[in-house]
Amino acid sequence: MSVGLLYALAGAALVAIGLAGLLLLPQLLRKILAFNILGSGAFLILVGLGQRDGGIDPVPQAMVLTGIVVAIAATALALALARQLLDLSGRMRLPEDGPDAGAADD
Amino acid sequence: MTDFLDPLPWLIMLPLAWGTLAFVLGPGRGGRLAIAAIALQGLLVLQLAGQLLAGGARVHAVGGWGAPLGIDLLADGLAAVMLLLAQAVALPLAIYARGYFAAQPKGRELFWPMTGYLLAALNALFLSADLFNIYVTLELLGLAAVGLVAIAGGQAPVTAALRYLLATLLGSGAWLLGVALIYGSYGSVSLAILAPLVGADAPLAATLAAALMLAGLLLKTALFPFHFWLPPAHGGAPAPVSALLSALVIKATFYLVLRLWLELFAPLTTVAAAQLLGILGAAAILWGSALALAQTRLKMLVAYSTVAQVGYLFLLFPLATLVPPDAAESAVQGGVMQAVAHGLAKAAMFAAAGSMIVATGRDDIGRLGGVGAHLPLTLFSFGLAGVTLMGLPPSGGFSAKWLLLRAALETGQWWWVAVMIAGGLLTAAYVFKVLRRAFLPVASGDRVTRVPRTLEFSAFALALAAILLGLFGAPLLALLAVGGAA
Amino acid sequence: MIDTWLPVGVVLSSFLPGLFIFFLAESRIRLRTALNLIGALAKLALIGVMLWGVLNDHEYVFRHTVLPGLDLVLKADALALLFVTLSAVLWLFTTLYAIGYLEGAPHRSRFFGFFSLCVTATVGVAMAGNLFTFFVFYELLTLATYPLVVHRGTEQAMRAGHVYLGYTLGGGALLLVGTVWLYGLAGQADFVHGGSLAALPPETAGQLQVVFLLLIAGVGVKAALVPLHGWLPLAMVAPAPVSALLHAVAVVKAGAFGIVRIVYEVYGVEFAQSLDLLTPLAIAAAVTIIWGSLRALFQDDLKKRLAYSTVSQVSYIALGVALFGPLGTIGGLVHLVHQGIMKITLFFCAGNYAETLGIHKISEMDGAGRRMPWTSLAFTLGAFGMIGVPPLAGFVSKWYLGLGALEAGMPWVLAVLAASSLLNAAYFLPVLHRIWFRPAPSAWPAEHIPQRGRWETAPLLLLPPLATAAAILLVGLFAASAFSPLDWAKLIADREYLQWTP
Amino acid sequence: MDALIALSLLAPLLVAALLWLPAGRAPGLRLAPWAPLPALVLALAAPAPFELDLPWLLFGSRLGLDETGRVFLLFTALIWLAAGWFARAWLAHDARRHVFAGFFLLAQAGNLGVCLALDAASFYGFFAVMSIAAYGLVVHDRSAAAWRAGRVYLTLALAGEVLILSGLLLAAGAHPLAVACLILGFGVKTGLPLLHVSLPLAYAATPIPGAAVLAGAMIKAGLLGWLRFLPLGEAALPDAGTAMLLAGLLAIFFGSAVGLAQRQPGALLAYSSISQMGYIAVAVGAGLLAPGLWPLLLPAVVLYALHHALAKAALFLGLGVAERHGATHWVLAGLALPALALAGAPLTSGLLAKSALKPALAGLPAPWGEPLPALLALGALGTALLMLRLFWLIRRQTGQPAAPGRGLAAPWLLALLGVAGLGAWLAPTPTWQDALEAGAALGASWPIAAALALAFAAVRLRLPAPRIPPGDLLLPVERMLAALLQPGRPLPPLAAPPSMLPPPSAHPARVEARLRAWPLAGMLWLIGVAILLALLAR
Amino acid sequence: MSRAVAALVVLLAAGLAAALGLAMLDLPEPAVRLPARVAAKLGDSGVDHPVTAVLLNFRAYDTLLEVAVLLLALVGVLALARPHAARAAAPAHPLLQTLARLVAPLMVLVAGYLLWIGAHAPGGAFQAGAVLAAAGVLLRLAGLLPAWAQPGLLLRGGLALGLLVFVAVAVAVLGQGSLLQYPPAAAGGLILLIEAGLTLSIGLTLAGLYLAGTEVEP
Repeated sequence: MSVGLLYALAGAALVAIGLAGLLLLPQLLRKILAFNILGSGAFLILVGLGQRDGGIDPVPQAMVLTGIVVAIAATALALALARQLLDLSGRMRLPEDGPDAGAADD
Repeated sequence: MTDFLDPLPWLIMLPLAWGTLAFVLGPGRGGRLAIAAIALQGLLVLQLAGQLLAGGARVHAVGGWGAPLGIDLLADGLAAVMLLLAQAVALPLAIYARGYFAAQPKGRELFWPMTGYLLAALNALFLSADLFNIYVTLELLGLAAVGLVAIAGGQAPVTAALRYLLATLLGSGAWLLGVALIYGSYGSVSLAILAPLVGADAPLAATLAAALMLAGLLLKTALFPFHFWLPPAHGGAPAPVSALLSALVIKATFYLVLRLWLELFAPLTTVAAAQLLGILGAAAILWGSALALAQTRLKMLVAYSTVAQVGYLFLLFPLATLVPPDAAESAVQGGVMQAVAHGLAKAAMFAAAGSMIVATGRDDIGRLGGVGAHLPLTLFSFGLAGVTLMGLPPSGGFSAKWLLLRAALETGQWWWVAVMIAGGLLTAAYVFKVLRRAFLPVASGDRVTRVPRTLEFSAFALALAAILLGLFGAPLLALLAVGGAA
Repeated sequence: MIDTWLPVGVVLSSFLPGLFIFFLAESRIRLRTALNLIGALAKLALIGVMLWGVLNDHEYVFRHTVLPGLDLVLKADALALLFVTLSAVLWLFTTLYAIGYLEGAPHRSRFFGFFSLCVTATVGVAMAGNLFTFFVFYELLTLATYPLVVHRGTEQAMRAGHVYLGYTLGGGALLLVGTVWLYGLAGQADFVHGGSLAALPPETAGQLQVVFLLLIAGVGVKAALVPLHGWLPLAMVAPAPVSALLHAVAVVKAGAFGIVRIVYEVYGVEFAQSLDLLTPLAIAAAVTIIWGSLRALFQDDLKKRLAYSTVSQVSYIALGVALFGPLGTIGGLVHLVHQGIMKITLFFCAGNYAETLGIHKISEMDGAGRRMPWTSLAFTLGAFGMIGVPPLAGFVSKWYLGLGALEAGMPWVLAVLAASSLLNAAYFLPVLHRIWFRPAPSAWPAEHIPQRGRWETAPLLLLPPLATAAAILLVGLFAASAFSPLDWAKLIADREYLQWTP
Repeated sequence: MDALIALSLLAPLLVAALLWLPAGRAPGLRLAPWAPLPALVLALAAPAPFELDLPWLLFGSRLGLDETGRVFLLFTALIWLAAGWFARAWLAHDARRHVFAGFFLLAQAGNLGVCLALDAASFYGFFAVMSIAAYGLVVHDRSAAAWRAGRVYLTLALAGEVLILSGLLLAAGAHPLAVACLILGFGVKTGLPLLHVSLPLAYAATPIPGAAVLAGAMIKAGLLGWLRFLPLGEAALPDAGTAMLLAGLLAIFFGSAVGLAQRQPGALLAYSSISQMGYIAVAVGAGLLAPGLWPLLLPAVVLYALHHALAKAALFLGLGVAERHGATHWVLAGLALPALALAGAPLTSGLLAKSALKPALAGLPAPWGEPLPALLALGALGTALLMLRLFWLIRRQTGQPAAPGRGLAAPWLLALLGVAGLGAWLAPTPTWQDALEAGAALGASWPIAAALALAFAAVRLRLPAPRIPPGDLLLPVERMLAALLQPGRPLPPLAAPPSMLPPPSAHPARVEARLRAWPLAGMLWLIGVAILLALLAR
Repeated sequence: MSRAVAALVVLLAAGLAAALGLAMLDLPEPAVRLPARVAAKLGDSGVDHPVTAVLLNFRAYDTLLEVAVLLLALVGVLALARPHAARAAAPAHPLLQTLARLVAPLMVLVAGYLLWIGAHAPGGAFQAGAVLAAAGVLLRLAGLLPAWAQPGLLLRGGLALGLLVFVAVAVAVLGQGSLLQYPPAAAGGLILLIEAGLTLSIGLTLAGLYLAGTEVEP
């Protein structure tokens, strides 16, 4: 088992963790973080599988760089929205994810 | 010089450029620029369509490298049809938006840049022949759409935008996972390179990639039961935004489903999977229509109508998968026709709904009295759009239904016939729910104000286009046939 | 070239004014009236040209491909012109009547806009050259008439509109399925004499029977075949000119006409007979005839009684179609025209009573003949025509239907005709009795229009029914003359049966 | 001659149209009585068989006169003329006289047209116009009795129309049921048993001139229908013939018997008509039974029709005169002439008609040839009794003149002249000779004598006259119908109109809200991925 | 419901991970070998570093769109930032202010270096832009930069510069045959031009995401 594949397997685990977090955590900041974990897992898989035979593959690396920037952009927007929601509703969660109010549950 | 005028790159660069310029120009500026540019894009698409009809599908190797090293743009019939739809919807909506935001300034500051990026993303997506590039376009599209939903501010839109963002990110995440698996399996992300490599003996990774990518797209396309994010997002945004989103954005992801299903993953498809998509589509039709009928807010009704109409799109899969080529062709034609018709009609419907809301000052179906008297053209547009959605002739929606019905009857899958018929009747029920209210006189205490002419006429243009599509659908199908996607 | 565009011109001559009228301000009465009348007269002129051509064995065909294998065809043949002419002429009268009827009412632009669209759809139905085109205009008709049905905007009207839509759209859906199925089985085929399906392999017979059922059920909704008739009596809440048009020309007739086309020019009457389809159709029509009459008997609301009468009368057309042989054909076709003239007269008159005196119920009609003799005269002619009293229009229809029944070897149909005539008499004569023989009450329910000199009501309300009433008499009395509806029906039957008579 | 035909038919119609216009009322009323004059001229002057083809009319019509038609037209026009003339005086003070005149003229046009029509469609057309217009005459008084009479009359008339139409159509298709339909359809008008119930009511309720044309002229239109459309002399139809013969016989006796039990002269005369038409039905039935006899029967039937039409019209008019002038001797003397004629007294048209009938009937095969003449003679006794009863009623009821009655005498006289002369003029010579035979006179006299004796006895013994309401069998039927159908009660709806909107329920919305929750939505999505994976992997 | 659902979600997520793992362990040999192709064409790319070559030449189109995504995100964030009265910068600790004043120019220098080195070694516009943005954030935290909920024309121009230059270059070379097809000779220079523009814009954008995002009245 090459290092690349190991990275990829770790990525799979991160995907699962991120996924569960994204779906189950009601608090928005955590949700957004979970999404980042999910994304990171995907990036790891992309790079790891590309290099599973040991050689360096610049193509997935470049893709991942692109992907990271995209993820940053998305995260920024998500955070801005969450912040806005907090300001407007005083809550850091989506209404369908539980009724308990209060900004305190961070 | 001919290279210079190649429509393919310009279709992507032009909206990027005018979107950025609109941002530089400052808040609320750039509307006129946008309209001019979209008109130019429209001409480019027409030129492209001409080229395709004359010379077949076209590939544009960005950077001159060619796949698999570089990224290819592919313009075949299917892509051209979608491009045509995008510009055809965008132009009237741009004109509409200028008038709308003049009357309803909330959210106008950054509408134009975002719309520019949205259109760039759409055009890029339709033309892309590279899985990873598609991922980038998906993200561009998703963020633009989310930004537009939130544009007017307020708790409900922001909530909806956030939900939409998370959903769309999950969808793109799944896509990216799929891309990673595909790259790992085959070493390329170019559709042209991959197509011959993926076979019925594909490894688990490819199948898993197919499942993830399709599921991600279904989520982004808001197919029942993954539609939860759509109604609040589409129903809460300003009218021009709702129109763009319902008409185009979900069509983009549907387009990808179609491409994957018919081309890349065609060897993996099974009748059972196709039936599953069909069942979800049928459920969407019934569920969306039922909820549309239960709405009291006009835009929510229209949004749920989108949920229902998306269902029709997915009926094409059981009708086109592993059936005789005649029926399959008919089904694909029907599905694409439905996408185009729904795009035009739903844009018209949201635009008309927006005008009604501006005129009555509230988003309430029960208080639409007087609209028929004061905004006849708008109501007429709403009605025409409704005709298309109901699938009544002559309209694009009817042509679509016709083709789908034909495929269903030819393949003996009569249960889809029943679904389509029931869906049409349910559609009629909720469309007329609006119409009949609008025919009533103004309720005492309410007043209906005039809206700018541009609002009325742009909505009408869209609705009319949806109708004319029914009368002149043959050229569109001829275009669709280019490149053999269908 | 001009031959291609004449049918289109006929369609557009009401479509374009209709569109234009939508966007006229309420106050532009003169312009609106002018548009309406110019459209109606232009249509008549175009039809006149085509009538002459068709008489000389000319056909006018317009063809446009919508999708590959799906053509929109407008064809002016003898059968189409029968219906087109009826629609155009009655449209003119109804427009005049409606101008008088709606004087001062709100939303007139909308009303006349949809009114024109409604006629557009009707002539489209008439000139449809294939099943798809027929379906297109059939659905357009549904949409154009709905706003007219709910025009008053009352709760009752809304409910009626609801039911109307439910029925008609449902029917349209059945028609659509049938059409698609048929196209799948046999490909695209224009309406031709003798039909186009006889050449299909025999194993498709079962499917063809199912398709026939679907198609007939589809058009049967508009033709108000029992049990698909539920919408019609409710739809009478519409303003009188609408009811008049709905019952006489547009909706129910479109359905009936559809039956004609399907039996004669899709299946072919001989082939339909060989598939055993005609007798069930005849039975359905017979049941409808009797049931409609029975229900009419128990209505006190005048328009409702007329509506049930329509249910009954329109099925005469279906009955004629189902009678295998030229005489039945003639009877059915001529009734298409005659029922239109008669029923429009009756509804005009019902509208006059309501508008002038506020009379809506039969129990309020005592002595109305004294106050409104001309209207009542027209009503009387219409009613007698319906009963089939010679020499009025209805008699001609019944005569040929009876002959056709014998020719087709279905003498039981005569019993149906007889029973129906008696029932017609049973529900019309009491009305006439009240009008003419009962003393007038001291005050009318709500006298809106006072007697002005010789005019018992507004001139525009009075002249159209008188004209159509005169037509009832004339088409019956001069049935054998050239250019009478009967003459034209014979021409059609000649052409229809020439194809297959050995 | 063509113009005269047109004028005969159009004259009543034009005058009726004139009456419709308020301005034309006065001149119309003045012209109304003379409307049948062109027809009368036509009947007298036209060459016997002549035809006029009108291919543009209805289904291509043929109007004209043959011998039968000419006789019918003659007496029809004469009766209408007399009645119209009579009506002008009779209704001089009636506010609605123009209405009466209008219906009168319409019915007249129909009746004249019936005589002139030579094709089925136009015959049927005129017949229908006549029948329906006559409703206006029946209900003219607007009394309860008139309404009832009108309702019954119209119901039966329409049933008759429908039967006739069916019969005509069936005949065109040579269907066996055609004859039955035609017999019954026209039988409504001629008062065949069971179909007769409207006659007594109608005759009693209609104003005198109306009753005169109903009983005199219009009833004969039904007969003409038989003559025109039954295959008389062409084919033997034993079943139909026998049935009709029996029905005729029944009518003869039943009519007389029930007529005797009447209190109103009008009703009595109606039953007399039923009875008299029975003779004709017997003759027509005989014609169906034995086609060979028809050449002999036809003139007799026509003569009988003429005789009965004129006599009955004269009786009715006389009834009117008696009512207005009181039953003076002169009036009674005038009434005696048609009454005797009906009873078949010597030297009357009645005897002529019966003499013409007898030899023809005697030629019938067994079992009819023998008993029939005797039965007919017995019938004459009934008729004579009826006439006596009529005189009795007139004397009892018209004690005081009800209203001034100037101008009634002249038209009555015209009718009486017709009774006296027309039959004699038109009867073929052999009939004359038969009638003048002493035996015939004697045979004709004994029923009258016997009747007188019976009547005398009855009066002496103060036998209570039985009482049967006019319309006899109608009453139980009416009661039954009234119980069955209560007009105005709506039938239950066939099915409730389907409601398109599901009841507003929060349920879908609740489900929708749950679907929005991330764990559930995400779970569904993951399941979706799993299912897709499972389905895609083959 | 929620517990069961949560359990099921966890289970399914784990299942997905397992499926991913299984799939990865059973991969075929890739049919296409891109690294070799990259190496083969590296000489024509105008840069020496393979990742930069892919980023800015072979798949420069991805990068172009990605820049648009970034700018779009800022547009989105700006759209959310309601025009509140700009809060006066909170007074920061003098030490922080001094430090920021010292470090900021240094960071600009680092950014310039990263940009330049990107052609040969790990580095490039994004890294450089990120450092620039960090400088901006630092200055903002030290209270030395004003808030910019409503960026002025100049600032907007700066934000858009990178993308506009990129697009301009992309279409300017259309004459070569296709989008972003640099003339081989000018490739290096054009890439540097693009990267320079991008560095500035990315720096501003990333800083803006922070600066605009903080400007909301609680």
